[in-house]
Amino acid sequence: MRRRDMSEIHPVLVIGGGPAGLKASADLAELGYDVVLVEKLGQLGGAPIRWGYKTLAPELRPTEEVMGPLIEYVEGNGNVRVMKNSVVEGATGGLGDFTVTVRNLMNGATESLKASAIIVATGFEHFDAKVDPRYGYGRNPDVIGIHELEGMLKEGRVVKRNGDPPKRIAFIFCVGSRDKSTNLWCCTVCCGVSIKQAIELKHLLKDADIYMIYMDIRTFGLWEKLYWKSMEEYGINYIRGRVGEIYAIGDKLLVKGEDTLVRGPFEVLFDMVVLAVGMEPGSGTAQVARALNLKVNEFGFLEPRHPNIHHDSGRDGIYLAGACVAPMSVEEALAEGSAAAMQVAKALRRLQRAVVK
Amino acid sequence: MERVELGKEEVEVKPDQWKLFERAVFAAKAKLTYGTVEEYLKMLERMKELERNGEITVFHVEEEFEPVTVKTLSGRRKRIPTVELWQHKSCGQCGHIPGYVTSLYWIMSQLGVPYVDDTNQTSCTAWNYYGSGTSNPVALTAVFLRNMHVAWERNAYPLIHCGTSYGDYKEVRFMAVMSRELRERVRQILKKIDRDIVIPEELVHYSEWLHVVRHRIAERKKYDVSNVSVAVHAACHTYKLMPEDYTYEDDVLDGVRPAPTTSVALALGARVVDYRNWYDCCGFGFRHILTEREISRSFAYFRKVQPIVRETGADVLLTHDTGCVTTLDKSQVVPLAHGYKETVPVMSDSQFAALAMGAHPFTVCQLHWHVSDWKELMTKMGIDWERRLEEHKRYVEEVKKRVREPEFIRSPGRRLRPRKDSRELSS
Amino acid sequence: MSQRKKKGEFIVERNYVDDQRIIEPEKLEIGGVDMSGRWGLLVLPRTIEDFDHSLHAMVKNHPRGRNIDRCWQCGNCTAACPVAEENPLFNPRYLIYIIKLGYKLEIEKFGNYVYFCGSCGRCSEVCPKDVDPSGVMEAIGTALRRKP
Amino acid sequence: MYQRKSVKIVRRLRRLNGNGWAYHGLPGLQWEIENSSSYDRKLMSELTRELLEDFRIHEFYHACINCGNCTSRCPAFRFADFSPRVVVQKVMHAKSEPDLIVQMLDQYIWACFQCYSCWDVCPAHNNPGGLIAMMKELAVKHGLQSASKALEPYSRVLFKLMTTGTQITPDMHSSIAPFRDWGPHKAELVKHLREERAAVPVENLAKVMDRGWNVDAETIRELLIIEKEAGVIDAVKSVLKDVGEMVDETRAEYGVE
Repeated sequence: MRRRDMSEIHPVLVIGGGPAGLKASADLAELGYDVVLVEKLGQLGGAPIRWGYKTLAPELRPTEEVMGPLIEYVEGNGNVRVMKNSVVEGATGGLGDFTVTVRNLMNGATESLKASAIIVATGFEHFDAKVDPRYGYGRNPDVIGIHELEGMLKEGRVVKRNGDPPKRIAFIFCVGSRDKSTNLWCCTVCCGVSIKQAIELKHLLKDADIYMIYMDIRTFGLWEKLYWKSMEEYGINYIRGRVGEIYAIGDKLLVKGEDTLVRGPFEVLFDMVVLAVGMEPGSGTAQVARALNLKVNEFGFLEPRHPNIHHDSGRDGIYLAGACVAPMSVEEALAEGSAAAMQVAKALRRLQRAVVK
Repeated sequence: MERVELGKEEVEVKPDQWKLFERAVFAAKAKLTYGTVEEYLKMLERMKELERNGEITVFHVEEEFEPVTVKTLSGRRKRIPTVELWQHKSCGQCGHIPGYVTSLYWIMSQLGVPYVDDTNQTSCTAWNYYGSGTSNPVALTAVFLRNMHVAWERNAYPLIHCGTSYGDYKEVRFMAVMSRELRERVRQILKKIDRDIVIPEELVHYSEWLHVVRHRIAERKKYDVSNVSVAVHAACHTYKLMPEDYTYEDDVLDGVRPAPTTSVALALGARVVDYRNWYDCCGFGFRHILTEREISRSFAYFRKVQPIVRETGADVLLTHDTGCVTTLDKSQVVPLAHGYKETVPVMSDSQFAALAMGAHPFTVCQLHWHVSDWKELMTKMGIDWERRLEEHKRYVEEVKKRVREPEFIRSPGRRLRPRKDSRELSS
Repeated sequence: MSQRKKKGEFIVERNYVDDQRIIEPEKLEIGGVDMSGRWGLLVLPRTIEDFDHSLHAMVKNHPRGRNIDRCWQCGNCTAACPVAEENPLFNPRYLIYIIKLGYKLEIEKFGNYVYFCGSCGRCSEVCPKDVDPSGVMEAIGTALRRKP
Repeated sequence: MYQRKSVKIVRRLRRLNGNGWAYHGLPGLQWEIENSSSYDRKLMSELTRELLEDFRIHEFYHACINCGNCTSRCPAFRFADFSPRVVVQKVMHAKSEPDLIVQMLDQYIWACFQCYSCWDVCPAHNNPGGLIAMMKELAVKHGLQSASKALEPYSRVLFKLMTTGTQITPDMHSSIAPFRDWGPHKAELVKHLREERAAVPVENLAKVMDRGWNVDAETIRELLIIEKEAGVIDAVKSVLKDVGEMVDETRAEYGVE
């Protein structure tokens, strides 16, 4: 009769190397657990790194300042084994004793490993605005998504296709969100992110006129100060309405919509249009739901057992964190990563304490 | 487990997860996602079910109609019959733009397509419904089913000339299939006129027919139209009213705009130009064209004609609906009197195709009924319109004096036998 | 009202069409066909094609209009306004909005309504963002007078 | 203080609307405010009930988040202060404010072009165009004044349709007056209309002046039966009495009960 030794506990499998996955891995490693971090892409950091976010709302902190230390910690920590370009193909067993198959996408090799618990943090994808051809996204290079604008802001050079700096820029909110034909939900962050970008654009292009075409401004919680600041300090214009069509005329874009506060139709030429594309569950989430037999809700996000407690997947030993459960900001994803790590530690501690015959 | 295509990836979906991926799959396939794709496909399923139960007869697009498959907005494959067609004429076109229908018949006779031009046909009566509310779904459905029943008796597949009839038929078909109450109510009425419910498997607009035979038309092209720039106006009721079922092709305007008409112009070798208000309606407005033409003409001119001419300098504006041809054509007169100089000839795609195939511009295409100035276009196409107009005038004169009989366009001999032909064709 | 009805009376939705956009020719003829009156009537579209920020800039420079940019269109001012209570066409929220975005046609139509403001200051009292609408009304009035 | 204010505001809205709450703080609705005088209460509730009980309402109306997508593509909106968004909003409030519906039927909806641009862009899959078609139907059925005004110039076409199954016919062009705005070219053509028509190379069209095409007597009989059975003739009678009566006469000619 004895208690389990730490070394008898299998490593924890974390799926997804974004903010939530990284934070969970780091926290578990710090607690002394072995971690296997499986990432589909060739780099860690998730959406903020993949799309090259310049800064994070609401404080406009550089992304590297937030994500850099985490990535460094995880990559440099002996307790964490990082498997890039890999996906989890299936898992059998339960808490304490999972057998997981991981496939390397580069060479096709599969590896079977043992895991004590699994944290799913597969994140989200940006809505592909090509699906909704009204916006002309993908056909006109001056119509870009917020994720692409982040990259441009990071380079410090926001220009049109022809190399000119844009003078009049429109942000269109709720692209692909809150629409029965595409995605029904609100993505929660793109109002704040768009406003943040508008402020940064104002720094970069002092003479630019920026118009935000919105249905509702949803800058939750403390993000609200972005909204206030953008109006009071930066003179950014807000038009309440939704855009019916973007049509390219020469190198300008004709934006057609209704100003619902005036009840007047507007058809105004813009130099550049930024689409606040929403979030949707990515193919990674669908794949992992299939591989681990997880419940998916009506929108395609992973469904926790209890709607208010995100980390509980409903399957013993499998935990959820981050934007694979619902759209959320980076700060929330980090917190959820930590929370999931905490739950895993709790379960493994219980397992350790259990008396082995 | 079922395999579905999601974007580029193929994924396996469990039955209980199917619903979740369904929309995404259609979205990826359809590109355009507005409308009620799911409901529409559900309706088609329901139609099959009703047929199995023996409640309705479905008029299938059998092989004998030599169908060609096209893709619709919903990603569904639609079979367009190409021969043995029942001409569902339009109540607007026959009155004041006869060139529309004559050109279509002429093309068919040239291509050897047998058709039935029936006298036992009413209009869909939907103009009155949309324009003025003087009808109701029961009447509309009954008229629809009556006309379809006649076509079924004739064993010729209905080809709908009018955009509104096409849209309205799609709408009432949806209602008739989905609402038992409505269906039974209409069945009672149909009994009184000795008919039953026959629903066509596909509702086909004539522009879709032109679309699928466009290469055959192009082969018979007589005039070079490569120096002609064409602007296209798609009729609202073809692609906005029940939008799921209209034809889209990946290689025509990226597959994000309706394909017919544009595809015909492209196949003929013309240059298709795009303009900012492509999506706007023509200004017909149903009630407006009859009772408030000031609104109609202002719209047609300031939102369509003027921007088209200013931006693209198009040589011709093609469309595929009676109302659109009328409104866009006739609305250019008053602005001209006001001093707005921009004008563009307007005609239907069937007229343009027939012209390119060498049809007589006046005796067949009946262009002299159009108000807008087509002379420049004809010169550009290389048609000696002055001589042709003389010819036509002489012909009319001779017909008037009964020196000669009018030369009617006739359908090539039919191969299919009518199911029932108690009522004689034509009076 | 009676004056409004003069032009284009026969249009069923006449009350929703602006006077200034109706061109009803007294005499119009082409090729010997008389198209006077209704037959030659045209309605000009009312599409907003550009934003004109010149008035906005003037209002911002006015000492009492400097906070106009803070307005987020909540409508507290209009709800509290005793003048709007009597005449709904005076709507401070709306006036601020059209000035901010520079909708010229709307300013033409409703700009002069700023003089309806009684400067009672109730709006400024309830404004959650300290825009001082009554001050903005004064600033708009000044700007409108100055503008050539 | 705030409470006092809100009581006053409610009172003001009552005064303007007859009862309840209404959304009309916008300048464009001036006319409605001026004309919100009393409508017949019974008619109001009857119209609202019929509208909300129509079997199509669940297809056409789901919910509205007031985004303005429909209106951004609306043709009527480019010329008149007419917005499908407002139509849906009022249907949304129909139960509590039946007078809004009547006001709407009385003029507003007649601006619609019925092009259905609004339908396929609505993020909630509402069909404002369909709702308006339903409302027009109601206005006609109940013989509202606006319907008569809108339809009066329509009489000839309506009669033609109901008794021939075709609408625009060559003989409608025979006099130049109704089509004066179609210009001198049209006037010239109309002079030779009969000859030109006779030379149209389609047998079913040539020589027919009073119909769009040759229509069998039996076809018209069937059409008249459908119209009678579906209640179309009665609806027409309630707005255009003379047209209804003329159709009845034709019905007698064709021996339709």
